[in-house]
Amino acid sequence: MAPDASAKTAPALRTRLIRWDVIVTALLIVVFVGGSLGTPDFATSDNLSFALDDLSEIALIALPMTLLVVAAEVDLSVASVLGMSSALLGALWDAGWAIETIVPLLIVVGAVAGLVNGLLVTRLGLPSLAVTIGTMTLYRGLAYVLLGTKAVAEFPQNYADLATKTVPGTPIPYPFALFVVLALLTAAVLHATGAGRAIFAIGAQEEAAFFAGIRVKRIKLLLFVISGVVSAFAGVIYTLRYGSARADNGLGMELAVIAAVLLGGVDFDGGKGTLGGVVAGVLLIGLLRNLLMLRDVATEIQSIVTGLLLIVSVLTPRIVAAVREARRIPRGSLTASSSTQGS
Amino acid sequence: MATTTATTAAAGPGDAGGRRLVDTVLRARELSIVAALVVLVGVTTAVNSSFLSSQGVKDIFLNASILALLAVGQTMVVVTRNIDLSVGSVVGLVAFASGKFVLGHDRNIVLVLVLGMAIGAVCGLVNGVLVSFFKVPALVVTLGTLYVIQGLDYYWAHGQQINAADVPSSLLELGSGSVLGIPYLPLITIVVMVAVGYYLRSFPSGREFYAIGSNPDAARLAGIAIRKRILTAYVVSGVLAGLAGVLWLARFGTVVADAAHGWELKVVSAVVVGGVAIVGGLGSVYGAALGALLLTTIGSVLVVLKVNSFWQDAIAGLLLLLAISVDRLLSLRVTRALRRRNARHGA
Amino acid sequence: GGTTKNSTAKDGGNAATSGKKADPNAPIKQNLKLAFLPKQVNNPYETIVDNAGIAAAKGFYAQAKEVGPSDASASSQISYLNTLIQQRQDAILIAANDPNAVCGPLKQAMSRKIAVVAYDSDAAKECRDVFINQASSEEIGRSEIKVMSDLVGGKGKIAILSATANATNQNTWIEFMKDELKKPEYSGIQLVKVAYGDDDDQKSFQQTQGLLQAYPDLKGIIAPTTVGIAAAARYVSSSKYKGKVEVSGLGTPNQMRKFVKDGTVHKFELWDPGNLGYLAAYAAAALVSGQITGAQGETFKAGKLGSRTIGKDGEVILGPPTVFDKSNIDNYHF
Amino acid sequence: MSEPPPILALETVGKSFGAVQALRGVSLDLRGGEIHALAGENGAGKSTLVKILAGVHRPDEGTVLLDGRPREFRGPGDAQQAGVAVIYQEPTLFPDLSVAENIFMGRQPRASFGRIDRRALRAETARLFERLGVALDPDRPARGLSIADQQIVEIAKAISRDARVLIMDEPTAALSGNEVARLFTVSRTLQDQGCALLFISHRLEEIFEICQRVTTLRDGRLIATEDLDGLTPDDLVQRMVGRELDTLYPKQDTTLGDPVLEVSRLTREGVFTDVSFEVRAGEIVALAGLVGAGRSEVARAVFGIDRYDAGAVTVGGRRLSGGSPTAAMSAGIALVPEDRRQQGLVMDGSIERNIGLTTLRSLRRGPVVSHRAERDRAADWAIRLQLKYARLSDAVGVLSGGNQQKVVLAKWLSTEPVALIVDEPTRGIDVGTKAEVHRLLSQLAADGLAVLMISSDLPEVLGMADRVLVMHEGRLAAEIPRDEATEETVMAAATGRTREEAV
Ligand SMILES: Nc1ncnc2c1ncn2[C@@H]1O[C@H](COP(=O)(O)OP(=O)(O)OP(=O)(O)O)[C@@H](O)[C@H]1O
Ligand SMILES: Nc1ncnc2c1ncn2[C@@H]1O[C@H](COP(=O)(O)OP(=O)(O)OP(=O)(O)O)[C@@H](O)[C@H]1O
Ligand SMILES: [Mg+2]
Ligand SMILES: [Mg+2]
Repeated sequence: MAPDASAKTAPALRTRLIRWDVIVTALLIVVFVGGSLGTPDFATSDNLSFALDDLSEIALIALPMTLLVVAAEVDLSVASVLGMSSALLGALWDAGWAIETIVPLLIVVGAVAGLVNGLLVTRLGLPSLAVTIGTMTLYRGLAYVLLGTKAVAEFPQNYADLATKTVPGTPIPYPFALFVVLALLTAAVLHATGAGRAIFAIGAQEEAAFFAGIRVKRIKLLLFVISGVVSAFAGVIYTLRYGSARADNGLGMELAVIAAVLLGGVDFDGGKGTLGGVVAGVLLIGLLRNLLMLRDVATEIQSIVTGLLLIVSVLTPRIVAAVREARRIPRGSLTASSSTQGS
Repeated sequence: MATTTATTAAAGPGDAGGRRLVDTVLRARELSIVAALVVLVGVTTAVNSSFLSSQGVKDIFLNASILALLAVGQTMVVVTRNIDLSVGSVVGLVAFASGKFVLGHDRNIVLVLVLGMAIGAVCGLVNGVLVSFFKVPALVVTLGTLYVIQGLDYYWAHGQQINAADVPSSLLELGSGSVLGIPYLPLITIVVMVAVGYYLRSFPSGREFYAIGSNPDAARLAGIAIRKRILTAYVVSGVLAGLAGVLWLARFGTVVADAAHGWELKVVSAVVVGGVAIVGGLGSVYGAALGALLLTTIGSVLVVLKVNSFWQDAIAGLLLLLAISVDRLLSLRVTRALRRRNARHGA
Repeated sequence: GGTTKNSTAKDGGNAATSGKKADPNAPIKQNLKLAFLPKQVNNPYETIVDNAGIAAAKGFYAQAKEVGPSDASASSQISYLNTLIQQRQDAILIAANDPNAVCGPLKQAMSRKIAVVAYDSDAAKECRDVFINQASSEEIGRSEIKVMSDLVGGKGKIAILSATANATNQNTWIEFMKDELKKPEYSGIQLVKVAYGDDDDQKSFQQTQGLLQAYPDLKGIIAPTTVGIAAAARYVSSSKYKGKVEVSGLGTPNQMRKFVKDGTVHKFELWDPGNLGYLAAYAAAALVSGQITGAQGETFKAGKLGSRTIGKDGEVILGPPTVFDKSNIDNYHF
Repeated sequence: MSEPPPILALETVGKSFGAVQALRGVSLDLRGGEIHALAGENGAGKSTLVKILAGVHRPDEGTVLLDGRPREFRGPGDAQQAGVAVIYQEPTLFPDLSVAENIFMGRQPRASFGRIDRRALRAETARLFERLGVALDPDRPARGLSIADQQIVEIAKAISRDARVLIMDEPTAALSGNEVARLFTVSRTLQDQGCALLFISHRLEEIFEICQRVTTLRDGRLIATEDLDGLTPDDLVQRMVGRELDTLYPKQDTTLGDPVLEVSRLTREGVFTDVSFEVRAGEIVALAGLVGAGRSEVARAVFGIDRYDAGAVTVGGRRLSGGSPTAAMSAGIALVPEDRRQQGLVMDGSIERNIGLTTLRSLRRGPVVSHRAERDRAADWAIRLQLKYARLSDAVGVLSGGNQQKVVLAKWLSTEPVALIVDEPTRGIDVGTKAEVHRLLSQLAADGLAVLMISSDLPEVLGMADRVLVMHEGRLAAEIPRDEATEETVMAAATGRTREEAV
């Protein structure tokens, strides 16, 4: 039987317009334009470059987190790995180690931290939520063991500059530039390569992926390791950016990262989402926060706005769909096309 | 625990009954937590006998009761394959709100409890309506309401504080007093836990919560009122969070806005440690409450054992991982043993 | 090879001493924009401080506001700092969550002619013009030990219940406490443990419990934080340890009144937080108006608090703390 | 003559999903005391019709009549209340709940205060299973039941409702002869009690065995409703497909090559024991047996899904490391699994992505998966297997059951294996396509492929296999060459009556 010719692009176009990540991108544009018009100090390169720099760690960690959530796993220990990396950096620097030796070591530590998560999840079959709540406590605890109440400061200026200065001629700080590069890379992997297909399949239907010869455990393990490595490296950036190594660095950041990923339209049940959405989500949270601060909106209200944003971003597509159904326009295949997004 | 006894009591006579007994005991997830608790308490008491003194035991139960109460509510939600991350914020809001309410007045305790639970119910209702009627992902919604409720609470409180001196003594008595030597707090928790546990296990509508979590599509086809149940789960979770908020005020007396800040993950880990499957359909409130007890006990034990403050977090994390890993390994073993035996008996 | 701690030169020097000249008689400028950045906005203690400062600023026709994070972390303070710089405030008053982390943005602020006043919890010396210290840290630390020694009769085990492990001011005080304990007159006192309640009421409560179980013969708990002392007092007051364990430290009279009256707590200390904010506001105005630059020996007028002199390291000390007990507690309401 | 109105009926019902018009103007009446067959190709709209009767879908147009009066079902609950029991095409069990609870969800026997009477629950379940002649433990969780056992639980659930209307959407697709016979006995009893039954199956002989009338759908349109008396299978096929059917079992004779897949002394404790066989190039070997005999388990172990405790698997002379489907695939094995919803497909994924999932490597252009190559390959297989779909980017979840099965086949055949294991390859596939799949398998075998076919469809086994291996309780009970394989010999071995003949 030949494909039904009448079923062409019209419904696809309509569903695309109300896709979650599109809404978030639209909101981002609204915030940016509104901010630029209404708040003089907002669209200055000075302010933007600061706002972007302020986002660096959350943005960086959001990348592997996206991959994990698409694969229907989660890593709550990221902020603790960041803290542990920061503490270790401080301790070793204080002990007279060279930065050039410490950083590779931290990458290894991050990889090991991720490996522990990954092994517990893949070998024992434990839910990652439970495992990483445990390692979240463990790694944060190790950070305290490493550095205690000390706060190590006075890191070399040239490295501190790398974490705070902008790429010459642009308002983009180096850490954010790194994020842009990694985001492009991640997007390519997730949306264009076989590995990306495999990650989506794992998240959507793990058993079927396993039957299709996809090395489910290996891929998941790898994703946890990447998450650990990126978090550890984010710890380096964090430490240099603030010029302060402390055991409590990045405390509570995991929820901010997850909020950004969810805002970007990634389904926590796995198998759905786009990296573009996540980038928009990260930027939206960051720029909106910056804008609200500039306008002297109380921090409590910022929290309310973030919450409402999350709710609205998931609610809008459903309401639009419901309204459309009420109008008896055939529902198209909302679930179908939102699940099979290409790059 | 209660699950075990109920099943075994009803089991038929003869070989099948015997086998069922063994199966049930082996399958009871609560057992490994109890074992872990026994080991933990045993070791600690051996080192420091005052741990099992009446004050020590009382403290552990007092500490665990609020977390356990929240875990019971969370279980209802998680069993339906959803999650409620807003509980910590609700506790904070209610603790502060009821503090404001009693401030300088000698309010009737019942009135305070009702008010607290009503606020909790409203929060739960919002979550429930969003999740069940609009079918939006629970994690996103409740993360959103976490921020919103927390924001409202902080905005209202903004640096104010409720002091124990301003809280009526009848309310404080609820937090520290006892009947027949049993403090009120754990008593309340146990009553709530048994009631919810019994309902979920023994009533047809209770089983529907498990059915929904186990396979939502099938639940729809079976004609189960999914929306109603999910709404109920969230409202119960909200009400219990509200109750917990009032108890928080009663127990601690001093309340600033961020009471129970960050407790959402604590509650979730109690539930998960207690053997409730995060993907729904599986687990009991007894397990969840035991999980809360285990987590709290780990916290107390480390202080009592004079573990260096800096090591406490690390060891607590390690113990948590150990608990879930051992539990998992045991259950894998049991499954394998059951497969081999079942095959021999013929399916 | 590589970049190590020793290979990098330290850039010392106090930014405040860089060439500016103080004119003690310059008039206070009008319509100044002052911003208070507390450790955390919903900490009741910080609220008292900031509100008093904002009220003081009204007195000299400045616009003052309080902004800040709802969690006591350095990183969120920095977001606010950058915003304040963008908004071109005249002065930033900060209770630093991390003396080093806030340093970069503060330096940037100073380079843009924004006066920086640290209060309550200091920033690194080179990153602020003055620090308004509630009391000399040394004095607080040593007097805490003295008070506790009096309470327990100079003998027995004591413990400290602090805020977070990283809290700068607490850690400074604890260092002085430990130093004080080395003196021979305290040889009978043994510090067995420093516990951390993270300025979280519930956690402090539980830590107190644990301490008393771990050390059944504990005689006293010093909690140099308003959250900790209230939690400790509350646990002791409702447990069998009441009357056996002394609790002291730093607390507000409103919080502690109940426990002083019921005999759980006999003595504790605190300065008047309102005056701290008041003094900080005046110092900021003096800085912006050029009356002071932050160098040692300069003086400025601080309204009802009279004339104040900048001491070593740019510190201005509010004054000795008040010791509260049954006899005077009802005279204070904050 | 005033005949009573049909218990349940549809009048000019239409239903569309987006651009797909699944049903248009279909009428149907189900009378008491009658078993009514519903026939049609894959995607003809049978399951959609069932779901309308069950209150799952609401018709876009037309009405549902209950006892002659229009009735709007607002959900499955309404239909159940009205006395309609349904066995859906795909099992709808709660994996975490016990089998007994699954059957009586919402209708548990009550003790005092509305509590569940667990003893009665267990007893009633046991009674049901006895009636259906299966040995399932009422207390075991539904998770891990084989597809066949799941189907049996579904049947138990439906008949326990004491409904006036029983609708069965391909209840026998996963069952073998014994269970089917039991099901038919029960169905006839219900018929005698005056119930109306609707029966869907792609096995025409079953329709002729048990039904009195048949309604045929084609492309969502009603073709005819008529008495089966006087109708031949060919007539029925003609109505369904709109053309004559070629032979259903187009087995080609081939010359056998070397052994490709060799399995020796394979054992997984408690599941199967000492299983040895070989499949040669060009050969189709069928693995027959009763439900639960362990056939699927053997296939899973060979492919590396499950580990085995002893024995070896060799492909083309090279020994395979166990426990890795990836290794099995690179050795040239493909497995079409029995549970397409869990194991075969990513239901939310598109058709093209599902087909491409097994061949990601060969779809690459540089490091990037070529979307065009993926789409071309999918389109190619869609035509070869006569897939009925709207867009290749649609989720497979919206396809009809049989069309989903075709996607699974395409996904595995596109790996171009040397040894193909198919577990119930034509489950739920209509006669037309079944012939096509058989022709394809036969053709592939003729080209030198080694095929191991697990099937509960005895005619299919007899029609297609060069050799029949029969399993009984986890062991190989007999090996029967093509010319000796008959219904009797296979069933005798499958039920364990010929132990002594075991290889
Ligand atoms: N939920 C849905 N969304 C979109 N299309 C659907 C949906 N359900 C069914 N369809 C389409 O409706 C048509 C009829 O499907 P249906 O499942 O009724 O077929 P069927 O006759 O039961 O086939 P089979 O014998 O393969 O089970 C198919 O083209 C199918 O793709
Ligand atoms: N994952 C599992 N966990 C527990 N038991 C299982 C599992 N899978 C299958 N079984 C049981 O093992 C036995 C063998 O099942 P298997 O699926 O291999 O049988 P089969 O011969 O292929 O029959 P079918 O026609 O049902 O596929 C059955 O009794 C089944 O219930
Ligand atoms: Mg169908
Ligand atoms: Mg099978």
